[in-house]
Amino acid sequence: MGLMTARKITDLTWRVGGPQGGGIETAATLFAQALARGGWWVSARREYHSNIMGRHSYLDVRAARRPTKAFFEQVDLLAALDAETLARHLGQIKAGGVLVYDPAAAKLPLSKLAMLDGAAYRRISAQLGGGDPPVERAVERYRQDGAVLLPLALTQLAREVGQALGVDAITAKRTLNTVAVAASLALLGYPSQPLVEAVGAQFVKKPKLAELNRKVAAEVYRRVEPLADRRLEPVGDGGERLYLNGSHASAMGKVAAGLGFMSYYPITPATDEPFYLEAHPEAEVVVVQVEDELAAVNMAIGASMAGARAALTTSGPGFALMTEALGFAGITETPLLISLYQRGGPSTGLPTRTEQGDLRFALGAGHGDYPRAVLGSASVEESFYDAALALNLSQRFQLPVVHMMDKYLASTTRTLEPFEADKIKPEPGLRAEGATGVFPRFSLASEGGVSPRLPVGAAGAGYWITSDEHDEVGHITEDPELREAMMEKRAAKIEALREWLGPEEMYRVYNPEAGTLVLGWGSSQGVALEAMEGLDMGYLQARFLLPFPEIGDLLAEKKLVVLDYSQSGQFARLLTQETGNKPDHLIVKYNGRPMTIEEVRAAFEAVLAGTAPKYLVLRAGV
Amino acid sequence: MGLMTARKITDLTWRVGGPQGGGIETAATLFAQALARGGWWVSARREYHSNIMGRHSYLDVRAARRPTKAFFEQVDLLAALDAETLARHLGQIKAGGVLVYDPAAAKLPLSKLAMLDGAAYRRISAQLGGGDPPVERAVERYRQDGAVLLPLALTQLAREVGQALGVDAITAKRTLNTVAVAASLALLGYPSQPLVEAVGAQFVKKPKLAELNRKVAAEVYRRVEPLADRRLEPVGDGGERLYLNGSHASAMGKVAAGLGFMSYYPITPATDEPFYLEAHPEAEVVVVQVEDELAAVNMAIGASMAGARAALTTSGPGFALMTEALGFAGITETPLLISLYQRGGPSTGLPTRTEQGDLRFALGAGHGDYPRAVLGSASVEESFYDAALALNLSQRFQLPVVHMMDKYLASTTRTLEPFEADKIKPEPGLRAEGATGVFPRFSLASEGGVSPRLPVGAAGAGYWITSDEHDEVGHITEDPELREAMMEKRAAKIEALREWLGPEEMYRVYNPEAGTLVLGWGSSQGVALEAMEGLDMGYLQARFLLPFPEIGDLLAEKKLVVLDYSQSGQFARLLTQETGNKPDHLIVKYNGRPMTIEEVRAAFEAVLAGTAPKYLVLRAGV
Amino acid sequence: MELKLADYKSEMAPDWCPGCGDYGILSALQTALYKMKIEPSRAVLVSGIGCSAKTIHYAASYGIHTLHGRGLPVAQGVKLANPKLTVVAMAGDGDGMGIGAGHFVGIGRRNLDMLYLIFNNEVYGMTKGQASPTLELGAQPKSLARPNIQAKVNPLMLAFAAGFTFIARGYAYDVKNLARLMQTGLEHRGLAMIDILQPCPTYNNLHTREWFAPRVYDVGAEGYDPRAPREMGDAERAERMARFTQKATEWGERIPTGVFWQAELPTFEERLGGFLPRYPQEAPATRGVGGEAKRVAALMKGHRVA
Amino acid sequence: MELKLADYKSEMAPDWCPGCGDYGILSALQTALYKMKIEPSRAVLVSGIGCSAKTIHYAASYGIHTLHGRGLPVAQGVKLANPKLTVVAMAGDGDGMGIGAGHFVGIGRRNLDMLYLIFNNEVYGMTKGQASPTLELGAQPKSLARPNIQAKVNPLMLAFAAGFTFIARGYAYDVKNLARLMQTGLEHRGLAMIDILQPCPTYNNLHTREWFAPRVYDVGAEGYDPRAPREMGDAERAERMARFTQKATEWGERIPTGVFWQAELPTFEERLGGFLPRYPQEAPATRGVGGEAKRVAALMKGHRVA
Ligand SMILES: Cc1ncc(C[n+]2csc(CCOP(=O)(O)OP(=O)(O)O)c2C)c(N)n1
Ligand SMILES: Cc1ncc(C[n+]2csc(CCOP(=O)(O)OP(=O)(O)O)c2C)c(N)n1
Ligand code: SF4
Ligand code: SF4
Ligand SMILES: [Mg+2]
Ligand SMILES: [Mg+2]
Repeated sequence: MGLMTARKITDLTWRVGGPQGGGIETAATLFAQALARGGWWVSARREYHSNIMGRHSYLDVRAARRPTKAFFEQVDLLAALDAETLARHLGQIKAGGVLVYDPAAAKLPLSKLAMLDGAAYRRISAQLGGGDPPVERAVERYRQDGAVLLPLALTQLAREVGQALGVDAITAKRTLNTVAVAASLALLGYPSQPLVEAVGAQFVKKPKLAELNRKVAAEVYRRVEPLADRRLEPVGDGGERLYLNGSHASAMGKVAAGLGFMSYYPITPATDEPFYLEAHPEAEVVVVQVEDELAAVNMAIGASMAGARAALTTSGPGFALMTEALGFAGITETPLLISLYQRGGPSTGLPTRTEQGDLRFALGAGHGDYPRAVLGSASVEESFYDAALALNLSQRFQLPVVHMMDKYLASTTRTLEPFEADKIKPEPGLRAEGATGVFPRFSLASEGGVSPRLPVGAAGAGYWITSDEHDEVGHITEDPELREAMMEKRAAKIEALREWLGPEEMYRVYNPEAGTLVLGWGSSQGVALEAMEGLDMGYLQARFLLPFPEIGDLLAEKKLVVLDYSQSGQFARLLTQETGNKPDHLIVKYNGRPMTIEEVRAAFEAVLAGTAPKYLVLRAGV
Repeated sequence: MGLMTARKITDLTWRVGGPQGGGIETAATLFAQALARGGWWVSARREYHSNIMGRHSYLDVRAARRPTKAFFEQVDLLAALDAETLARHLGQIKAGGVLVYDPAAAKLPLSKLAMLDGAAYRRISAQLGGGDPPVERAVERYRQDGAVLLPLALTQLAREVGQALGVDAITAKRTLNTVAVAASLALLGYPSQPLVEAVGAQFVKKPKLAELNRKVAAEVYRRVEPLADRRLEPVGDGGERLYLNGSHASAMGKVAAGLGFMSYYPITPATDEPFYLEAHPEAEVVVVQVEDELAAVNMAIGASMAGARAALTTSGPGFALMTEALGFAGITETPLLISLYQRGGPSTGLPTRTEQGDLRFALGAGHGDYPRAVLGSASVEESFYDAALALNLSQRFQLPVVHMMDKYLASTTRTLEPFEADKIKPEPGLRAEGATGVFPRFSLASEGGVSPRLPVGAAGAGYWITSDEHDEVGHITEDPELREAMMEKRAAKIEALREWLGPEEMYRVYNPEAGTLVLGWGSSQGVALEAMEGLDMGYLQARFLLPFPEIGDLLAEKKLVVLDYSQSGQFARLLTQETGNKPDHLIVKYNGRPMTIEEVRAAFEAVLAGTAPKYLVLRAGV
Repeated sequence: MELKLADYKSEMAPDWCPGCGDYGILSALQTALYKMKIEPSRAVLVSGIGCSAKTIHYAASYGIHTLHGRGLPVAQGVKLANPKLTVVAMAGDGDGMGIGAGHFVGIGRRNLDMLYLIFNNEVYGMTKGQASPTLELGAQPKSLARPNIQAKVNPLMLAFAAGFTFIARGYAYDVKNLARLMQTGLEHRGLAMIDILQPCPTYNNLHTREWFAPRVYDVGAEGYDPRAPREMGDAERAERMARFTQKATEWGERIPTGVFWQAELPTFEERLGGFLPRYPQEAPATRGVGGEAKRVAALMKGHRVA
Repeated sequence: MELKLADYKSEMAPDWCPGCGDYGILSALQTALYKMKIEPSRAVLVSGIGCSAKTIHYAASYGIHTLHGRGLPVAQGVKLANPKLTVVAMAGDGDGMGIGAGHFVGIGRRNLDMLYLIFNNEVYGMTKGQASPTLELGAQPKSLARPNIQAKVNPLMLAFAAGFTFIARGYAYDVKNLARLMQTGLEHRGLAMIDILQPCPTYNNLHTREWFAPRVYDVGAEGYDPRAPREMGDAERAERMARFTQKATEWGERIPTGVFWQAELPTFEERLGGFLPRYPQEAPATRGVGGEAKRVAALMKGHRVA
């Protein structure tokens, strides 16, 4: 078989698809860990429906000899664990790539796929010539498109191996994932040892399962290895590297900056962070699940007023319930960090898909004018350092900070060098020591709008805090002059913060000499950088959205392109608002799927060729 | 006495100040109504603390021979019902104006004014030479500043008259307001008959009180009339004119457009509207007070889904709790009207003071992209027509509409010609008739993003509504293509709406030929227009903020000035975002008090003279 | 045309986990509506967000799948705008007793003529099995990293405190009795709530079919009378409430189901009719266009200067 | 230095209406803290928004005047961050039973060691006298355009359903007993709530001093015992609850005050300590900086590829 023989493998994408709840995440972890242990830089992204069991889900694992930043649309190897995967991923295998599937699943007619929704059914049926085609016709189409077919009776294989090992049918079926991974790795000629180790790590708390899966893997290797015609080699060892996702990184970043308190209300994809901290008492964070997001945010504010470093995570719907409290933190100058994990909006929208559509909301959230900072992370690694920075900022400037994350970051897992946690110091903030009596918590004699803090409950002193406009000790005032002074004091934080950060923290620019500059923020960075390799293009990543970096000079006389995960191009509007510049091209995506390197590359080439429209929608994605 | 003898009275401002809850609103109503009945165009604005009883409050009544749009800082006559009023309004009487006060009140030292907050105390004490000056020193200062002093033992007068009429002391004290009004009008030489009528109207349901107050008025006239040295003449009669405020106008506008349902949670200054409708069953509106704003907005959405024309009112804190539902209305294409009565923010802020600081929030409220419209009214009259338009827009385009109002509009009462309610037709919207079976409520075969509607519960049919992304009948979908189509469908409403409105509805421009153009929206319009009379300046009122009017061409080669009630100049940022233009001057106010004609005039003159800074803060106000 | 049970089913296939209690609830609801011959198009089903909330998609009616915790306000809006409709609101225990608890208390004060179903699986199913407000203190179903640190709230007691006039409990796997209970709730003139014990085989490995089966019993079968007449002496009232409280808090070896409380009180719609005589004949959703200018004229009259 | 009652008073003069019940509540609270010798600076008073919410400005302590309905979550955050503080949350009836009702239910499940005061004046004072959730159905105090269309909710019953372990009622004009009640509530280990009958002479012309005076009485004086021991048989539990329910719902000619319910349950802080052994000695607000890199290293360990 001609599996990728022509070129040395430097970059490989493996996809596994199957029903939600069927364990394909485990499959992806095993595959990724096996390669990571062999020194490959791996990353895995996950697509799934808002459903607990049964609907279609898939993961892509990319392995490369160098760290990567994004994913391709087309895969080298697709392991289809069910018929629906076969139907849905038409056109997704590279020419010369491999389709591993179970021929038994391919017998079904399309209409028998219970979880295939109407729109997908109609589209696939049309692609396959109409009517109610059997899924086999899809397999045939993959073949026509240049994929190598590798029919393997996966389910039967799992059963047989299970039987051989003396386990019952249900348990045996649970090893299907290991079967798929082992078959794929064996096909690629990758040694089995790293997989065996990965299995051990995966089932470390369930030795029996570990044993079973190891044996399954060995047996599959025995059967499939002969089919491999090339060797995917380990390129080293995993070394000290970590394998984690944006949620983990963000949680760790906060811990590094001294996080003490986190209240939460469950919501996808934001609560992986508190769950993670809750499950790890070694983080020493008081984590409290509460009755709703109103409670979550106000409880964190209370904890912060008492002197704890407090943060919380949420996504759009929950953030919507927090906007009143955001202004409360603003007027009371209370440090508060909210990580906003964006997902497909509006409203409940696409709860498990990615988007950057909450930017405008975050920037304007809360009535009236008050200082806040908004920053966005572009990668798992940045998530760590930014979370720490964000928490520190909130402490130093005594204001609410919104740290923009998204579903893509939350559910993208990658290998990384360990974080340099010891380089991060919890920002002490300006504290008043030994104050007694009535304390001017909101003193106007402040620099950069920051008055010394004393937590509530500090012995011997006292003051008030109110959501109303107030005087220096925190009593309500409606005096026009005092009001003006307080507004001006609070507003001063923004420029002080800008100065403290410096331009390096506020934005990053790549290849600034190029005549065409792509601008964006957050998750669109990685794919832009990979897509523009070798092109005469630069990229500017706005790390801070508020305050907005002073980038006007960099834009002069360039062709400007904005790349954004939102239909209206929210970042483009912000750019115009802040600099007066309107982009020449706005490239957006809003179908909830991550941008692929191929489609972004094509769009960039069209821009350079002068054939791109002003508004261009990226539509790739399964 | 030299009271305003030099010029014919064409424009008069009367101010009455006293403790909250002491009835000064009644005083202002009587004064205003007495003049309105004499054919004067009157308007009254109200300043008060967030307090039920005791804190300082005052009202200005302006009467003119033509309709007016704003208020002056300096008054012709100040009727001070207590010592605190004397202390607070230093410098507020025009040279030659009159101070009516009770010399008994002036005996107190400043420190004895229990409700004078620290900031005001310190400022006034300093103005009066420091220490703890008696209020008499303030009176003396008024005199030095050119005011005519008219000491009247007001309280004693009320008591004496009461005694003469045989009523008890407490009841007599309640007539203090009538005493002050009658004394002022008598001083001005205005005939007593209109006041007698106004008293009758005011106490129409309490004939005994009416009788008492009429007698009080007559007695005061008898005593004070001899002091008058000129006649303020009636200039006609009130005719058909109405006397009402922005809340009333807005409520009526909605009724004109067919309002059927309003849910509310009390909040200042937004709930005067539902209270008014609740108290007037002839409006035929189902008004329901609910447990919070989350309930209010979602209940209105439910009513709208069932086919009722539904609206609600709130102010910043309540609006913050409604943003999640706003996106819900957006994705479900449910007509919904929210009137957002802005007040001083952020957070609880200055609950009874005015501001335009919620614009940015309204524009960005809700995560994700969805269509909505935002418009702002500039006057009591516009409030009526805009409320009707806004409700109709929500019906026609099946989307949420935010109608921006503010505290100033809500509590400014003026005489107006009756509304032409019969010119307003409730917009029927696109309705499906006689549908049966499963109904494609979200049909993609739509024009301008508007699919025919069928309310839930329509006999014989059925469909679903979900806050998730959905297909044409309302079932959840995560299909990327269907998602894109639905996003595009909804987004199409915005341009359709823009076209339907036409530029005339979207903005108004006054004196566009001038070389300097002031831009603003909402309540800053009236004061801008009065302040620029006779200057080479134009004014552009953005009536719609979203979609934003296409005004780029009007801005070319002009000096641009933005006038805005927000510290950050939220409208200026919007202007740049939408047009790329940055204003040359940003004139803002954020102390919670309305802009005065004098200060805006001075700012405009400075702009024309080239002496104005880029950022100019207006600071007038008591 | 004779209505068939099938007419209450939509084309949509449920995507709940195999064995989920939600199947039984859906089926009971369809049966109850069918038995009562309520035209599918005259019923509006309203849910929040969660596994439970998907129910509305699987029934042929008007279905509104709202926001997390906001089903009740939306349902009330529908009912008040068009009081002739049959409105059934439903919520998961997280949706209804957690984020939606404020609305639960709020509606209790109103006694709208509506049915409210709580899908009580003791977990947040949709977000992967965290503790819901009805999970016992110290319990640790498989998704929890540590035993539940919060005590549970009892929907029956809360409904009582809030003022619901019909309070019941059903069991999702006992479809027949559950359907009957729903029918009684729908027939009740006023606000009816049914707390439905709903096994979640995926995340709640503590309270499973096997756990429930020997425990649930019918209070009615044991002679319990839920009725609380409009007029009661102090002693009688105290006795009724005590009886209710005893049953409502019984949990463990025996778990009562059935109707626990049924009281008479004018509905909110009736009260509203007292202020607006043309309601509900001319309810806001059905009255059509016309008469607006007259209404405005009536309002303006009160503002005439003279 | 000996603390004096005056040390609990701030410089700020109240701006409540003359005769407002809030004066009595403020004074009782100051007395209770004084009697217990709680240093003003070790007490944090937390309120929502409303006339009642202004209370915190008039006491010398740390006072947090939060958002409407959000006092409880903020108070819990303070307490959890620094469990050694004395935390008193307070709310108007609208604030606490209306917009804040969800948090009321939520905190009931937690049994934090806190005191919660409800200022029950049956109206929304601050927004000019609309009906609050505790106003009776059909009542029409002077600011209402029409009789109240919603039934009232009973804070005592709701607290019971939510799980509060100390439930009491006081009367604002009876400062002495109210102070004593607050002291008992503060001494209670767990979540204590006092529903305080608070006349609002400005807007509530129905339930005035004259109306209350002949009606209020002390349940304790009549031998009522609120204690519910940790271990109870079913019959005993039923009897205790019945007794509670009877007293809690008594209203009209006689209005009981005093402690209605007092139960024992581990506090939330104690439960938390079970997961985090260094809490509360090293509570988040007081533990200071240090050890962060070690914590991160411990977390990273779980993610090492090999
Ligand atoms: C405002 C908001 N917060 C959180 C969520 C996330 N969320 C979706 S479903 C759910 C909980 C569902 O639990 P429950 O109500 O018990 O229903 P079940 O899934 O168990 O049927 C949550 C927290 C959301 N959609 N919206
Ligand atoms: C989110 C929000 N909604 C509404 C308000 C307006 N508001 C201020 S105080 C208040 C009610 C106060 O009533 P209550 O809680 O009973 O306190 P009281 O004034 O009677 O002491 C309301 C509705 C607000 N500040 N914030
Ligand atoms: S997670 Fe539980 S509640 Fe949700 S569908 Fe699965 S079994 Fe049902
Ligand atoms: S309105 Fe009522 S509650 Fe508010 S201060 Fe006045 S008397 Fe007290
Ligand atoms: Mg649940
Ligand atoms: Mg109240």
